[in-house]
Amino acid sequence: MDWEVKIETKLKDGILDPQGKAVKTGLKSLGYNNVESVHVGKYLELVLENIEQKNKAAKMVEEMCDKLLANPVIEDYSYHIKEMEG
Amino acid sequence: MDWEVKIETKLKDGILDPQGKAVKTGLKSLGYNNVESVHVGKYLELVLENIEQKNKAAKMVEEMCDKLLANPVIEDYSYHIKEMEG
Amino acid sequence: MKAGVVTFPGSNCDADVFHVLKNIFNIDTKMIWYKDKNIKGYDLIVLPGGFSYGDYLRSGAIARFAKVMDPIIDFAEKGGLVLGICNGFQILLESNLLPGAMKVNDNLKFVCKNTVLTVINNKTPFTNQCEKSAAIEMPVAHGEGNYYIDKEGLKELNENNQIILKYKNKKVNPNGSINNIAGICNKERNVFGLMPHPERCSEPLITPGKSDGYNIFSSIISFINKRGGKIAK
Amino acid sequence: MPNKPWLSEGLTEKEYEMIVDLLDRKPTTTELGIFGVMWSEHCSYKNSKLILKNLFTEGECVLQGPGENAGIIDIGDGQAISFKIESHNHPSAVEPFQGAATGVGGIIRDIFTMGARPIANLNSLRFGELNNDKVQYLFKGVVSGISSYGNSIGIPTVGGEVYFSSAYEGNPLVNVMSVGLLKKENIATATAKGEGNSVMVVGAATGRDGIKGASFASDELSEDSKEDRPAVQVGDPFMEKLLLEASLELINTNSLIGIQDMGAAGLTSSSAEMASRGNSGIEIDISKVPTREKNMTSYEIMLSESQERMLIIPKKGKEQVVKDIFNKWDLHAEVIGRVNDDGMLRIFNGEDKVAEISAKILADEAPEYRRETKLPEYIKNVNEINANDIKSEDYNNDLLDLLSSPTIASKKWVYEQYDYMVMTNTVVGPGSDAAVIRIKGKDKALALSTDSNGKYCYLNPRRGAAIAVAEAARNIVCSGGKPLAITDGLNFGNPMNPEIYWQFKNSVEGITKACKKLDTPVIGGNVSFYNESPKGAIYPTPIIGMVGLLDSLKDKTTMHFKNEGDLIYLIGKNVEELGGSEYLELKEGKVDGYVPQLDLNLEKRVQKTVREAIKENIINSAHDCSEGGVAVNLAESCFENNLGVNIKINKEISNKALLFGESQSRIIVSISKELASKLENIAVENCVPYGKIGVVEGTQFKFNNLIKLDVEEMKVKWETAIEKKL
Ligand SMILES: Nc1ncnc2c1ncn2[C@@H]1O[C@H](COP(=O)(O)OP(=O)(O)O)[C@@H](O)[C@H]1O
Ligand SMILES: [Mg+2]
Repeated sequence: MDWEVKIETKLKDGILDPQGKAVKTGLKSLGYNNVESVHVGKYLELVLENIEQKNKAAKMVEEMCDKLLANPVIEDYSYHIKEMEG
Repeated sequence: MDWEVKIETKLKDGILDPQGKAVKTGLKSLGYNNVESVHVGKYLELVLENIEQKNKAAKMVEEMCDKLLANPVIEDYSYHIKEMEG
Repeated sequence: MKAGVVTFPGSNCDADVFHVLKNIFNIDTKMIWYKDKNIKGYDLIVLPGGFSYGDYLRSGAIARFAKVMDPIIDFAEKGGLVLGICNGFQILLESNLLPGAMKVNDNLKFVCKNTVLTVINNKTPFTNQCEKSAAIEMPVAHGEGNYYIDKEGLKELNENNQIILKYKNKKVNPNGSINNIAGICNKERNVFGLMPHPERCSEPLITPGKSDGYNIFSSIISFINKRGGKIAK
Repeated sequence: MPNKPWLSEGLTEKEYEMIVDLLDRKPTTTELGIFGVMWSEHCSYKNSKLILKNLFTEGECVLQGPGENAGIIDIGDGQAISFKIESHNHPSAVEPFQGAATGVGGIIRDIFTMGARPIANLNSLRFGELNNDKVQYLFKGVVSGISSYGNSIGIPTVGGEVYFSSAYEGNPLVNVMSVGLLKKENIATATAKGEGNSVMVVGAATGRDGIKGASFASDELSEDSKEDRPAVQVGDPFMEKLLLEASLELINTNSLIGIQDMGAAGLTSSSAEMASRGNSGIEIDISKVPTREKNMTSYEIMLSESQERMLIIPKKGKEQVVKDIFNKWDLHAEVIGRVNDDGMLRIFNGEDKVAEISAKILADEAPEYRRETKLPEYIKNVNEINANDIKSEDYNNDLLDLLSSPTIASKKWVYEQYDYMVMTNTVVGPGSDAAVIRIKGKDKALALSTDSNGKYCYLNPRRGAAIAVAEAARNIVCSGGKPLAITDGLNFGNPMNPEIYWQFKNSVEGITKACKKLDTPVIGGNVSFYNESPKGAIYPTPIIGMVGLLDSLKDKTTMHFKNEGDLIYLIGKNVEELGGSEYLELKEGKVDGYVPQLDLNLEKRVQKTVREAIKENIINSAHDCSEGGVAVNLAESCFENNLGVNIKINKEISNKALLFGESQSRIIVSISKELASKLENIAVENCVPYGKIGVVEGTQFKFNNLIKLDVEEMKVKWETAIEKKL
């Protein structure tokens, strides 16, 4: 089975996020004063092929995140896995 | 009411995604041969304060994406809005 | 003594360090290909600056898994001298040879300019020819040089005198790094990573009057010569 | 096929008829697409060829003139320099970051295609006024695009220029020049020869990006340009770095007949041009081209402008050498066809033939048009500017205002985003007159500069273009070099407009005249027409990129004052001229007046004087006097070392012209007292007017009794002006 994986990474709470800060300033200067906080991270979309069980795919995703896709020193990540259609 | 907003941007179909390509190569070289495709985009988390209706918040998010958060020439975006707890 | 400079796919300051070691210091220097698994006989390994694999994900993240990194980690663990400049520093962080992580510069822009630094610790293989507390000048050129480490980590760095170089003050800090940190070493003092580029200021010709990078390399060479070309331990 | 199939390919009905005539049948869809791009302005130069023929292209140092991917000059010791400028204006208007980035990638490929290792880039930029969100967006995006691509690939961006004027609002100019070093014996050419030789495609896979980019560049920008989205390409500097290293490694093995980058019109133009140059034909099976996307049609594969690809003709039996080298760098290298000897470009999709056209017809037989010219109306209304026409209260304020106008202000905000030091050859980086790049292992260096003043060219294209050449040469001389040769980036509006074509023709004449006189041939360049937005055409902007040689590193000279007590001399003559000046525009909001005179004989002698003085090793700084006049140029020389000046000039002209007039052929130098008489002798020998105008002293800027300011205050204004506007 093939899996569609979506991963989000972002800086851990408490670590200053320069990009988030800049985006917030940008939004405020456009007049969006309701914006309270902004965090910017990365979004990854993967397709994993030929893995039989969802939990195997999940394990693989976690491994990939821990090793490469996120930096555990400063980043958290979350992910969703869905079976591919078609 | 306050809203938690999550936004993902990614390159439109057909536009070269060097980041995705590089990450895919990286994952393959780590032995993750089930990885079929990788796309990399941006992930944003915002908090919007004091907006009464969800659809008003949604409209604002779309506006912000069109104007600043995504680059409409090369990127698509999607978002989710949720009422803040607490 | 023999030095090796690693070329990762996309490295672009490899030739620059090579030039300094080989032509300015007349050291036997070899380029090391990122797929090499065998790196015997070196006294110094340099991970050069530039970009590896385009650095699209995070600087140094993919390079850290290049084949050559296993023997380099091994070399470092046995006490071999490893110098990581700019992207090389980022790779050392990603591979946990040094603690902490790199974020994008505070102003989100790539920055290329000369910076004024203070030598915090001159009792290392990399700074023994520098004066302590001296203000030196070296250029930086990076987009992700905003060094971060958590509180305990920072405390440990301080307690062990692992902070070697700092930007002189907050005003001249080009990237927003914590405590103005510009370069650190490991506890054992044989692995050194720094954001500034010593190889860009080792020749009076191109940086008249400001050749402070020269002292970094001459420190390394003098250390190795004293040690007799043998790896410690 | 639709009713008027030529329309969607940007061809005229006449051209379509020509095609039917040449083929003796109706073209297929793919063929028509191929004609569309090959006969587009961008590829065929159909509207400019006849004019460009008049350029001065010969000189002792020229090894390769116009006609290849880039020109080449000889710098002695068996070494040569390849350089060229290229525009990426329209892509940058639509997507500034990627547009500029891929512009950098494209010109770099032109250089290493010649067998040269790129060692320096320059960029020449024009934007609207900075007080506009859209302009700021374009400006920031373009700068970070150039920075991102150039820094990542590891080629220093060492110089350039940025002007801001409403004439470029909506149609910014992004011209990038790249300079490479090669051994004479390694010169590569873009030729396909030898029946049966393989044709290989190397580098990135082909996607649907940038289809018809060449025709896009040959059209005006309109409101629907946003719809040209598929034309946006994303650059991959990492891929290009690998391609660069692999290509140079390959060229060194002497295994090639020819190599050509795929720029505008991709596979189509590279194959047709290579075949045509070698009087051969090429057959390609597009089903063998590695693609990035599924189900691409032959039309798409032939017209894709995916970046970071090259076409290669290896010598017989050397295919494996190519594959081995490219595989080492993790790049594709596929045989996709062969060279034939009947001159036809034949495209197959597997067994099916989808196109068959003579390569010569495509590459060399596009129609050539001599367009109509007409003296523009506005030129008739250009008025002489009298100093009294400009109202001014206080010259202190005027000078501060000029220093903080974005066009004159420090470009630090821009160049600090560029890695200008990588490769460790940058002896003089951005911020002085010309950049100086040493050649490792030799006691010599290159001096590099780009120049063009669009206002001058608007008011008087012929003189303005000549001034651009003269100024570029002056910059080289001030840095210690001897001007050698130029590349020209010709940016204009719509050539169908006779007034625009008049600007174009006159500009080229001006360049030709100056190049002849200064003995700096044109070895290549680029034409970019249709630079218009709904508000009208840009200023005619012929950008001159010049390369000079320092035959010893000790000649290196910067514009900065160095020692308290040094005397300041002005070599050249102050004339009562305020036309086209920054001062006039600042104070009166006008672009008007007679452009400063240019006496090329005097120019030559002024340059010779300064060059001789530098060779004698007697002067401590030299700075070409340009936008903003003497006052601004003196100020710029004060900043680096925070030194003041005390200037006393006997005035024969108005205060305004003296301070801010932009008379040509002037260079300001500083020199120690003891050596001053030597300088005077050199000037006298060369029959050049000169004047001792003051002394380097203190930390204040004093000019007659007209200006008195703290250098520090001026410097802060000048350095922070651009940042403050953003
Ligand atoms: N303004 C010009 N002056 C001189 N030569 C020019 C000019 N414009 C183009 N050329 C020459 O014409 C040839 C084709 O140019 P161009 O189409 O820009 O090259 P490319 O295919 O690399 O983009 C080149 O050799 C170039 O140097
Ligand atoms: Mg070309």
